[in-house]
Amino acid sequence: MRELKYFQAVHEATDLCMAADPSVYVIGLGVTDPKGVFGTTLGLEQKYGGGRVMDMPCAENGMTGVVLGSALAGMRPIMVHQRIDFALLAMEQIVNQAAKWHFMFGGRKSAPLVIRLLVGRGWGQGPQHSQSLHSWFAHVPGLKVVMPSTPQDAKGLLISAVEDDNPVIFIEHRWLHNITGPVPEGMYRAPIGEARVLRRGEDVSIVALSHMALEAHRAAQTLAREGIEAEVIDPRSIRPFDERTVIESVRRTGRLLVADTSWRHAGFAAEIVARVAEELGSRLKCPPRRIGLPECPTPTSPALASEFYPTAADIVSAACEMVQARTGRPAAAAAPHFSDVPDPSFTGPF
Amino acid sequence: MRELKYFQAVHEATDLCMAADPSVYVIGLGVTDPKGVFGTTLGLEQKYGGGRVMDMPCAENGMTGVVLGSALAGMRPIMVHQRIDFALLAMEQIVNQAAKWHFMFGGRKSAPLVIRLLVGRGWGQGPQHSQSLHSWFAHVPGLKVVMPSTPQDAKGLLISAVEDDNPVIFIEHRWLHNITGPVPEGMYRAPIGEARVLRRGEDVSIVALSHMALEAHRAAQTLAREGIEAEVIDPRSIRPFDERTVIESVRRTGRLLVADTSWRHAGFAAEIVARVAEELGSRLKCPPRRIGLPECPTPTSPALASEFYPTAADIVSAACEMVQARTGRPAAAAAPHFSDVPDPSFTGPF
Amino acid sequence: MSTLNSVGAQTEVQAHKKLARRLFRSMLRIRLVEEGVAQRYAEQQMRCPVHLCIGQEAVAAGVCDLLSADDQVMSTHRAHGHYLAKGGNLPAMLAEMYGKSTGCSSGMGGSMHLVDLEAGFLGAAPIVGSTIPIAVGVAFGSLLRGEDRVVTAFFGEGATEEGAFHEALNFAALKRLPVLFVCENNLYSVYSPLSVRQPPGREVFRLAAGHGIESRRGDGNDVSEVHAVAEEALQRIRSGAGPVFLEFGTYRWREHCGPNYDNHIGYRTEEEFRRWRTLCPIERSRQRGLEEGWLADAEVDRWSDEIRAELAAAMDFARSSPFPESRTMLDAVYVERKSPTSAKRRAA
Amino acid sequence: MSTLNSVGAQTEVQAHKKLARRLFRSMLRIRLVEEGVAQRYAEQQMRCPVHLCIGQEAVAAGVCDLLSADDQVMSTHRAHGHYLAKGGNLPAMLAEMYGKSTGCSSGMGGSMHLVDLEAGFLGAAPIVGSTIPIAVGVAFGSLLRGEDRVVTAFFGEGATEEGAFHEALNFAALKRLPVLFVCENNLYSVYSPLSVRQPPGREVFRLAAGHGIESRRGDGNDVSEVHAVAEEALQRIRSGAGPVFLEFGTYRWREHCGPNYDNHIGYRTEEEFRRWRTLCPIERSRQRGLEEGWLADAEVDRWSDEIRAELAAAMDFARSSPFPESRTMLDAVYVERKSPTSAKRRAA
Ligand SMILES: Cc1ncc(C[n+]2csc(CCOP(=O)(O)OP(=O)(O)O)c2C)c(N)n1
Ligand SMILES: Cc1ncc(C[n+]2csc(CCOP(=O)(O)OP(=O)(O)O)c2C)c(N)n1
Ligand SMILES: [Mg+2]
Ligand SMILES: [Mg+2]
Repeated sequence: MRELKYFQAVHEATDLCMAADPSVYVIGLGVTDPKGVFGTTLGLEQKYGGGRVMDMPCAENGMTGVVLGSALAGMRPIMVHQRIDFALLAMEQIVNQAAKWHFMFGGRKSAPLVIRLLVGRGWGQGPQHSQSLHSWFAHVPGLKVVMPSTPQDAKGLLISAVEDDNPVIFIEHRWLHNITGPVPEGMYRAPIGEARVLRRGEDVSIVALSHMALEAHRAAQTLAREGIEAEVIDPRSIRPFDERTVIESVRRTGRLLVADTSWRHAGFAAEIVARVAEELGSRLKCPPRRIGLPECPTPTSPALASEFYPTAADIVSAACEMVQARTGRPAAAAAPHFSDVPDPSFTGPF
Repeated sequence: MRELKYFQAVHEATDLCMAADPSVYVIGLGVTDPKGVFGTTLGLEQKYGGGRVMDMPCAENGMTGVVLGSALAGMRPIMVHQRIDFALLAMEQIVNQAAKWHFMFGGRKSAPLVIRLLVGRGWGQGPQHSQSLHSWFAHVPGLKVVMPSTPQDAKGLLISAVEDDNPVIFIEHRWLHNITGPVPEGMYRAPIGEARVLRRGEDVSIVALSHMALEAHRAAQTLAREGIEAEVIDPRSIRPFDERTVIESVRRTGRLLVADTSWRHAGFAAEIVARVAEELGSRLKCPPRRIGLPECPTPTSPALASEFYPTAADIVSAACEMVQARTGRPAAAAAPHFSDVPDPSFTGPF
Repeated sequence: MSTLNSVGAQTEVQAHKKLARRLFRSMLRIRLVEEGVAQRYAEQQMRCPVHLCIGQEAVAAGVCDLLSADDQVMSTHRAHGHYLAKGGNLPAMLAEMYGKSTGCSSGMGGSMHLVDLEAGFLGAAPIVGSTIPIAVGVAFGSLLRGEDRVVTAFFGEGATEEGAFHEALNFAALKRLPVLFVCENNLYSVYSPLSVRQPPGREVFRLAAGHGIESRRGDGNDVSEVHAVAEEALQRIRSGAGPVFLEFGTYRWREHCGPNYDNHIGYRTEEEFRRWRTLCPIERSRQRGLEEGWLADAEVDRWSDEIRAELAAAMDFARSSPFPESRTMLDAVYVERKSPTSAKRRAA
Repeated sequence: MSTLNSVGAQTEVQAHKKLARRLFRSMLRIRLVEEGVAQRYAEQQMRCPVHLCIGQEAVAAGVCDLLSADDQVMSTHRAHGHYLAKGGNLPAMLAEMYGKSTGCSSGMGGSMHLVDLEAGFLGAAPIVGSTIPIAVGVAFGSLLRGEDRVVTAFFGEGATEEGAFHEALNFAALKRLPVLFVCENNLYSVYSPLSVRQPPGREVFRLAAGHGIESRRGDGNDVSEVHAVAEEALQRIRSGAGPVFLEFGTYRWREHCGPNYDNHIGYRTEEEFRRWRTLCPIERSRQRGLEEGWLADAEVDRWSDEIRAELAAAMDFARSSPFPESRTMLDAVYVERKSPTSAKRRAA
């Protein structure tokens, strides 16, 4: 199958949805600019015109209300906030209004809108440009929340999100935009609410969200060399959440390791652990574990990036401990001086 | 010991803090009005003057920034939002700014502020006046989050919160304001980050937040009549969270039942279950359970209140199931027609 | 020529009278419904917060008279008058307040979440300021779809303190959207007077002017002035000249939330209330009608009877309707897509 | 009399010259530091987003010259100039950009989170608009404490689109707070021109006027005009007349974020950039200095050498400083209370 980068997959999904339905439009700070939100909206204004792809004032709260209103009027907006951190300004409109619109008017009107939220990371994004607050949205009935980890799912889930008549939060991790993977041509949908098993294995179930799914996949390869077969599951959607796939997996492996892109405390990893504990209780071979960020805001110094962000190596050592195999961290490949970028092509200032 | 109502305890704590420290001031919509935020700020303007107890414009976001700025200038503000739902407008200032101020400037300046957030319930508060989003705040490093369930702890924790040099979120459930309990005189502190064991028991540990602690206590009494001794724990603080008290309790009882005032999915109850599962794993006698709201916004119709809000009866039947005793719901005391008020004195319009 | 002129003048006079009578009846209907709600409220069967608009009827009546069913209205916690004036279904409104399945929001929303899509009343919600950008978005969406309609956002002066208000105004001005912003300045936000919320001497409508938006203030207790000012505004908006902001001074008679009077509790004076009571929009209109001869007291009585009968029937409907089944609350969270376009798209 | 007068006039001329030289040197220092940062940035050792203010130096220099160390300043993502002009520590700023423990925020914040409490630079943060209400709060808190100081909030014209800006202005006007709002209108928010964000023909400073706040606009590339306008504003503020809003037109020369020029990527024209370049605030000031005789080219060279030496030393300090230890990030989250007042209060 043809390979695309994640950002290209997001772009292609947007393009196809716009071609298929004239009510789909794209709005957000910078969606028409020369960077095109890390390439995801590049050229769409030229193709569909300024009436369908448009910049906006710096007013996240009000503009989310505007976007909601336009959805009530029959449009299908795709709104983009370049960081979740900026969308904190818009929580009222997202959570009180959009999420509840259908409910609070007794189902008379739905609010079909997609809000793309980007999780920043690297090159000193620091405390206010890197939060991964997906668990907040997952807590809110009325929203659907997806956070695909592969180009194929990015495309399939964005198409599903745009076609969904409910408000859908679509979370993209900045370190996924440049990964490459097979992406089918044309319109296809990834179902919202179904997990994807990225890798089969019998020894431990690693449930990993967004960018951590990538790290988990890497970890699984290392683990395989140590004789440990990890099953890697990307929930893809955290509301609705496909607990069956996770629980069936853990029922087989008896071990659950969850890796999240956010803080552990009161984060979504807790929900995954809780679901499994409620269902499988004492049938686990060892206590479940969570991997997440240390309980502090994101430090800016590049020297602290490797302390702050867990990686495949952390997943490997946790998994090793859980199966009571060798617990040593596998020798890391010659580490770059700083761990604040995913690859050498990722440089500042952004 | 002298008995006070919860709202009086909040009032007394505020009064004492204001008397002890001239930099403490109170600000919020309606704090000076004839209702005085359900009595909690009544008369304070008269006592301390309009320069220390003040109303404000309808501008939750900006005013939270103002309050933060005043804290940086050396004041110790107590801000009140009459509903958490309104504070959704202020998430940016609370989470990006106040929570991170000390961290992001390398500890050069702290932001000693208290934000009182009220959880609405009853008399048709409906979808936008009744959310209990404490788990959001608990997720954020830099904040402390308390939600006392007794008058004594309301006073002790509010004093601790005001004296704390960090931003503290103080969550009050509307159905607690009128409960009565012993409250010591004078200044005393309840430590932030220590759970309170409300009742000792050996059969099941019920960890219950805010108003659910009250329901859990009621449930425990019913359970005792059935021969089941429940331990009831009010965490009081959910960031920092006193996992030791909970884990030690469950280690003894072997059973964990968590009751939260919010939705289960991605809520704080998941964190409690996860902590216990990580620590005690397969040593539990039965799978842990959570009680929370059904996964929908709050319906307004009084007829749906009893369907929406879990009560002591739900805790009783869950606990019975867990200890494999009789599982029937105990005959409820002659139920009022509507379950949308805590007691007959609680009438609309608010 | 002179004959024609006088015929024209006569027609105009007739039209004026007809309009004045229509506005009067619209206000009267709002008043009587609100009073009916207030009366029944004490029975504690309408178990949700209600924000009555008694005293403020002229703004709703005067503005909504100028709107077609296709024009859209959005409002706030204090929405009853706007809903009724825009043609919202009365029985469904009352049933909503009683939390019944026949309510306009199927009992999910209560008094603070009114809706009547057929009447072009798109929704009301009680978070101060938040429906203003949504209303602007409806206008924007309509524009994108090539639909020709005006969207009116009603709100109180408290809402102009919220950032959302300003963000909405900036966008409406930027895109020259067909939005009528109607601010009912009743001097209070709950119990808080303007003096603790906005700088002295800076009139509310100046805020809109700051955004470059055409703005005016008028007497919100004079329904013909409201109508005249709104008519001019709507002409301007329909001509494509962009949004207009109107501030109407008015006064709420009863407590912020609930059915009672509360002048004794101390946030405002009985005297202030009495002064405003003499400016009752309905009484002023009645006086003028009697003077100008387009109204007779007998007619007022007849209309009152008609409205009371309508209200009684609506109350009966509301009170006898069933409560929603518990399943409905979970069913109402999400919509599953059933629209034909999606089927078509999926087939493609 | 005439002798006295002429002595007075002479003193005034001297003072003017001294001021002009000071402002020039302040701008020059900002420029050279920013250019130094730009040059070093390519080495990829300053690993955080930097927003250079090259081209906009006059606003920082002209305003901050009028502030005492006790007056407070807050800023945004584009803070280097404000920090330096307010007397912020240069080595600590550079060390912060390098993520070092000796940085002004101990490496936790980077270029977007500058602070120097001794200099009265209370903090900068990159969420657009958010530091404006915080600055207003600092003024409010100071007022409550009976302290006499002016707080200046610097921000871009993009920030005036945020609701937080309006909420802050309303409160500042309501309480007549001693706040100087300084908007640097550089025509762009990232790559977005004003035309897609604000209505045509509505000048930015009109927004503040709408709030009833005294407001003016000035040439942000003319440091003496900035100084004069700000001086008048500060006099007014210090007299207790409440806040003032100033809009200064200016232009950023380099890319929004980062060290390079980006006129080729398409969001603005090379021609527009060139036009603004001829309005370089430093060059204009230099020309005037040469004409008016308060500056000599030799002196500019000497100052440049001084500043370059200072910069080189600061760079050395920053580059040779150690990185923070990993423990520091967890230690910096909360403060444990050590203040004597609390001990006293606890004992009580
Ligand atoms: C964001 C928000 N803050 C506070 C409230 C509480 N509240 C409900 S109605 C109201 C008064 C608003 O005043 P105004 O806009 O003038 O409307 P009025 O009640 O006078 O019609 C307030 C503050 C709310 N609903 N939403
Ligand atoms: C709330 C928020 N929205 C968006 C951004 C992204 N952003 C960073 S700087 C900037 C430009 C702001 O423009 P302006 O205020 O004019 O300042 P300038 O960069 O021109 O100095 C934007 C949009 C942000 N940091 N915060
Ligand atoms: Mg009002
Ligand atoms: Mg700008």
